[in-house]
Amino acid sequence: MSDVAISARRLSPGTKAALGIFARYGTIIGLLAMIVTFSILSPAAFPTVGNFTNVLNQASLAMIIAGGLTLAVVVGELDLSIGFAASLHGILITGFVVHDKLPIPLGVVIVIALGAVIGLVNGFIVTKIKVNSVIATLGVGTILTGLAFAYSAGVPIVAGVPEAFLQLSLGRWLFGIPNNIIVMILVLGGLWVLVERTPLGQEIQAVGGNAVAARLAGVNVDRIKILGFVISGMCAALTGILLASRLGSGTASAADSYLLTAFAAVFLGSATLRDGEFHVLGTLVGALIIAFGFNGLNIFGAPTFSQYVLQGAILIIAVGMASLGRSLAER
Amino acid sequence: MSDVAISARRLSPGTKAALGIFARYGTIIGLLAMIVTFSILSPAAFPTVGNFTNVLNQASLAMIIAGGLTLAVVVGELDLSIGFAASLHGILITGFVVHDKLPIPLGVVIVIALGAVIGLVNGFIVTKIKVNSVIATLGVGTILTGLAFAYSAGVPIVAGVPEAFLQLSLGRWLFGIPNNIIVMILVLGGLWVLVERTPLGQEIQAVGGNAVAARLAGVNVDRIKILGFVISGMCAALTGILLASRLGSGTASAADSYLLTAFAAVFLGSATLRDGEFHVLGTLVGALIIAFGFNGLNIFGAPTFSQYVLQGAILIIAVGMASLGRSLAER
Amino acid sequence: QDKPLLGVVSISATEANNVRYIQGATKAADELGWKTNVVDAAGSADQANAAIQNFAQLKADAIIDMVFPYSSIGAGLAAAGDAGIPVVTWGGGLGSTVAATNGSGGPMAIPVVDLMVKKMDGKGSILALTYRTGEVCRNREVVMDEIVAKHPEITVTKNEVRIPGYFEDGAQYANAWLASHPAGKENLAIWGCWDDPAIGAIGSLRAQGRDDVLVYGINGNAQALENIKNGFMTATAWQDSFTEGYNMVKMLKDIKDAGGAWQAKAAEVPAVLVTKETVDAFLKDHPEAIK
Amino acid sequence: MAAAFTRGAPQPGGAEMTVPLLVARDIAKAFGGTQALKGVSLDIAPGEIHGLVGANGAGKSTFIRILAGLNHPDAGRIELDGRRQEIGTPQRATELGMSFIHQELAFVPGMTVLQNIMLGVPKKTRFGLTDWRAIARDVAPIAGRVGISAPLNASVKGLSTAEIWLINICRALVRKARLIVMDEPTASLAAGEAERLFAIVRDLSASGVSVLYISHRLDEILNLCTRVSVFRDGRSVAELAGDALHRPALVEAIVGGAIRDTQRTATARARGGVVLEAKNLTRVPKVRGVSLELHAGEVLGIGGLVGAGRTELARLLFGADRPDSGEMALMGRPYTPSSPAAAVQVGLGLVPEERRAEALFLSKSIAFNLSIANLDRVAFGRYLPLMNRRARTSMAGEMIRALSIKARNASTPVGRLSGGNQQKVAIGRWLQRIPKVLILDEPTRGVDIGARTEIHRLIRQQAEAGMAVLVISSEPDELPELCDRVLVMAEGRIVRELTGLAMSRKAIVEASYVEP
Ligand SMILES: Nc1ncnc2c1ncn2[C@@H]1O[C@H](COP(=O)(O)OP(=O)(O)OP(=O)(O)O)[C@@H](O)[C@H]1O
Ligand SMILES: Nc1ncnc2c1ncn2[C@@H]1O[C@H](COP(=O)(O)OP(=O)(O)OP(=O)(O)O)[C@@H](O)[C@H]1O
Ligand SMILES: [Mg+2]
Ligand SMILES: [Mg+2]
Repeated sequence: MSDVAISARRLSPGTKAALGIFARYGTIIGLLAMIVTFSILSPAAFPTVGNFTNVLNQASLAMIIAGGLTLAVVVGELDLSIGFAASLHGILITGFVVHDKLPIPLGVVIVIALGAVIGLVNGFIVTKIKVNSVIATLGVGTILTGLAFAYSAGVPIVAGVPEAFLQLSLGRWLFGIPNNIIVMILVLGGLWVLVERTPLGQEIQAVGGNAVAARLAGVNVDRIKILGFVISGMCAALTGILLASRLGSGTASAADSYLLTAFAAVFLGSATLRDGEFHVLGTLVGALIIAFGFNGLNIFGAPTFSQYVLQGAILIIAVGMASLGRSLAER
Repeated sequence: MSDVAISARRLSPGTKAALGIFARYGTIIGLLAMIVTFSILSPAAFPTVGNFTNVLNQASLAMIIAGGLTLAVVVGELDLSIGFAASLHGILITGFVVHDKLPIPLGVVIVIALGAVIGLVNGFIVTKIKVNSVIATLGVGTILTGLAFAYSAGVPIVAGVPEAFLQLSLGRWLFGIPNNIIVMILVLGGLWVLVERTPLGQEIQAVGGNAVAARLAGVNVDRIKILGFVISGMCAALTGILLASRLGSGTASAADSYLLTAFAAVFLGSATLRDGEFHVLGTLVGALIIAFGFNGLNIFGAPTFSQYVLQGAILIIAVGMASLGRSLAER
Repeated sequence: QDKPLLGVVSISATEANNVRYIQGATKAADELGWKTNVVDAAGSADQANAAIQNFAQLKADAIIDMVFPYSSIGAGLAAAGDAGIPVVTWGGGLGSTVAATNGSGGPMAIPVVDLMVKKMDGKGSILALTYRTGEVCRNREVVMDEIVAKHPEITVTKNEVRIPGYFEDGAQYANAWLASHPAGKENLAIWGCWDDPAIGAIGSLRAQGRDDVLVYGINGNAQALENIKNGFMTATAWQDSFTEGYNMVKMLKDIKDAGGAWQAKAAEVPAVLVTKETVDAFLKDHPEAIK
Repeated sequence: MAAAFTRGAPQPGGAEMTVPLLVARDIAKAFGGTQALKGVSLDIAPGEIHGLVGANGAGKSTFIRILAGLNHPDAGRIELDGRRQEIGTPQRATELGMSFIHQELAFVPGMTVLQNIMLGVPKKTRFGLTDWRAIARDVAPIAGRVGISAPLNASVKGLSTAEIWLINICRALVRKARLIVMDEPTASLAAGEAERLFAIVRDLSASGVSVLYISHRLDEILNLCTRVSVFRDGRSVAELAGDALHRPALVEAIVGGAIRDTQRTATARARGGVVLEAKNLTRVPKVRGVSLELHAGEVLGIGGLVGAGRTELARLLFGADRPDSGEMALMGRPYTPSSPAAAVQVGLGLVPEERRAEALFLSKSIAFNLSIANLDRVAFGRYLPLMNRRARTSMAGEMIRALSIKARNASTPVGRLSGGNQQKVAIGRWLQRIPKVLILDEPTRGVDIGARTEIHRLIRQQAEAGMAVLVISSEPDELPELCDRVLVMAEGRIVRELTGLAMSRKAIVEASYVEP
């Protein structure tokens, strides 16, 4: 037997501990490193309170919809309807406020309730008819696009949008913090408490972690999955409302592109803290990486093509650091 | 104590057998039912050899890219880079043929090889750096978009596309069957044989079925996953080439929308024959449902909004029939 | 099917300008006693080709391709050609077997860019929101480049928006650009190659309370006109898409009647520059523009 | 044989003659074409420990799943406290006061021990938030009693299968249930844990809680139960109690005839040269300096307590994990497997401990599962890389016969087999390949007595043909029965080597508690 120790390739405990930190906080370290880098590259424009507020304000809508999506993926399903749903909700709220002259709070409540209903439909199709969630939510999303068309005939609703409606998202509140940011913090905070700190949240996590085990242990898996879709649907509705307010119009397909952004945020986030699990805090970090990445590259003035390349690289590197740290630490 | 038999809600064995057939062939029955319906609605234009050839011809590209994606999902990963990759490949092949005056076959070979390289990169990031495949392929896809921009400055390559290049996809071959259809049959047939009828295919299925068990059974899981990405990448390249030939130009983002179509086809197909498993034949059926749905609704002339609604409904119903049949039969 | 069939393939049947063109075309078709089928290709040239092929299968009497350049619908044109069906484009240019075109949006940019440069006194910074994949947008970008090139003291930052996602992109690019272009230092302007990205940018300006930046769009969709009325947008060029659609369908009848004798041609409808000063008068003339 | 067929009349086995807690009558259930239950009946008195036995695939778990509301019966009725109930959902089963330890391990990998214990159990809250501190206070004594040694807030990742089993048991106890159903609770436990469980079961019974206890270990059944129901081929064929309850009667009722005894055929066989050798193999914290030699033609057993590091050792030998230090040699040459694939290449095989997670492709056919490690044998040839499906089917058929796997045919998905039959498939895969070294981690877990004899026979047959076999087992009787030599591990070290007559159940258990 050869005497060359196999241990030549072993890592010291210290190295392993350091790698473990990377595994847990890799994405957060990535986010901070990125912010520092951009601050050095564009010292005048990037690291200002104004710019950070703007980035957060801008990202709030994506964060809310991604927060909702997180609940759907935590229970182990995908929700591809959120972008289309948010577009429809934007049209509906504008229509309610402009055409039907509903009071804004009532309109908001109705639209969010509709969002819950869409979630219910998604959840029902997935759990009761047992259609794979990709197909179910893609199908529902396509139907919603059709409904958005039917409602608006494809023409954006613009005229007569009351200023009060615009102020929903343009307004600022305490200490001049934009409403969007406040709403986002409330929504994500609420979701975090729900998932991490309540008994219901335990069931939500259990269903996502191992649905079979959860069922054997007596968790009502279907009900929890439906709940995940309902929350996802409600967050999509809220995002649709805020987007309509921000744009001052209800436009079919205005929010469609949130789908990919939300997915990127959620999956980026899954590399944060816990290995490959979805959670609200991770989604927040993921959304921040995407938002600050976009903003920083822009301010630095990278040409369009390199912006794409760098954005892609940021995604991979942020997760890669965490994943590599983890797999080395666990070797 | 009531003596009403519990079996009041029970299904007879005959019903169960019938439901079992639905479970296996639900999507295929759905496809046929749809074809019959459209034939009744548009008897003159829909059920003609010409139209069916036309539908198949149109769907061929989506089928090829979806066939490749099937391999990625069979090994248990998602490949979100395919649409962006196909767009890049379309630009590259046009650039090679128009600007660099490469012979077409050489250009095709180079581009397909590049597709394999992209798959290799995806596979490497996923298996070695252990980045979640959603983030890895989204990141790579974003980078590819950047490269497409860099190569073409975002401007489509149009002028000087040789007729021979257009004939790649416009041409017809044996019995006047369009080339696209022939290529599609060869690719999907080859993939089917690979997955279903070779020992390597067994390993591919094993990795997707249970990666831990596959590893302990002595399968080189990483190698198989990389192979899945490589095949996915090569099929994306082929689709990009045929699309460029069909459009007569290389355009950034021309093929981006294949991503959703391919996913819909693959997931639709997973409800065919086997429960919730991905396979090449299922993807074929899924792609046919989407293509005939689009064509039939077009030809029938349904209003735009109802086209969306019906397309969404077709997705859900096709899978729903199979899934419901299965879950009832197995109660 | 006795009524002649008009097939319309739109790049995005949810986009305001496309919708108005479709409305004009449908009105003319109704007057002619034709039936109209609209297919939304959702931005995909491949879908557009498929839709044109489907119309060829259906033996439609004429096909309108909206916005996809003639160079990207090769397979569709081939199928329509084989079936002897005339294809016209809106914003897709004239070439190959295309029988007629209008809505070639490039020249529409001239009055808007001229105004922008004038208001900037020939110096300052511009954020240009571009979309090169689209033929029309690309042409407009070329127009802007040519005009701005005459003013070396103007610097242009270009950013590509995506479809879908143009609102969000417009807003985010504006955010970043504004961060490095603080108020009061120089003349600032944001230019969208069509209205929607510029409208996204307006959202960002309003969120930040910046009113020192002038915003320009093109197409004159209802939301842009609304923004001009409210003082958030400086100018847009109103494209009379409705009339373009209407005229084009009327011309389709001539094309069919002429048969082989038809000479391909462009039949443009001039655009109207709309600014804060002219918007009220304009809306009086064209109330339909904002309905 | 006087197998007392006393179905229907509740026996006074310690419990009073009251209304039975649970009555099940003529329950039938078919899955697709498989008639899993053809009509079984059973009743359980309050406070009774009722045994349920039967061969693999007899329908025991299906019956339990019906009680648990996981499957719906096609016919029959279930009464609780004399009232007829449609159970329908697991939630309803819980409401009715039943709690279950299912045959399949149920846990959520990302969660802590405490979270897993509380899975599906109503939790205390403060201001609507989970009050983990109060919950931990309540759970800690129960966890201690069951024998969970890991801290409650530790992640379950890295716990051994046995420890996770204890979590499942603890979960069933945390709910205040009137009937606790245990489907092979000791299959993954070693002697110590099992003893603890028996004590708990007796306490439960004394406090009026009924237990339905399923096991293939007849000694346990005889020790614990006052009454035992026997299922065979989906029917209840016997209910034994009192004097009629003894081992031969049970065996006969289970298999419906006599059975070849588990006698060793050859005791002292000539063993060949060293095939696999390990020196100072270490991977902290589970394996610390293990050295061993495995000879051709011998069956080497590894005994020890839960968490002793045996599974980890097997994984190191098989290349599934890498050692921190130490060396290995195979046939005298240095052996540093970089992956299981490399190990398989040079002639190793492993039957892992946790069949569903680590060994099987549940949605794939039996033929697929059997052939996956034998692909070279189902290929048409080197230059025609197509699969010979006929060869595959006939190979699978052989194995199905050899191990008497109860299935319709070779294309039945493995997920539809009963637990024991799944285990046979996991083993069969390697028996087909004939590796130089075969490592079996708990090979007969959940396997009925008939099949267990058969598996032992096959293992010994392979050894006689020259294979080197390493068997890890927590079942105290198995190692002396099967092995030529036994090593006992404790806390990651080998503490004792036993051979010949020294290899007794008692010696193994004693050595397990040795302080290394
Ligand atoms: N979901 C299912 N689909 C099809 N057949 C099934 C399913 N579940 C169980 N069966 C079949 O029902 C029969 C009884 O299985 P069950 O699991 O109840 O046996 P068991 O007595 O628990 O066996 P073991 O001792 O091996 O655990 C077996 O033949 C099995 O193949
Ligand atoms: N790298 C790994 N990946 C997955 N599972 C692992 C890994 N390492 C160890 N395990 C699991 O952790 C557990 C550790 O088992 P260990 O060797 O400590 O105990 P053991 O002596 O096998 O005890 P038991 O009596 O439960 O078999 C095993 O169940 C094994 O499956
Ligand atoms: Mg069982
Ligand atoms: Mg073990």
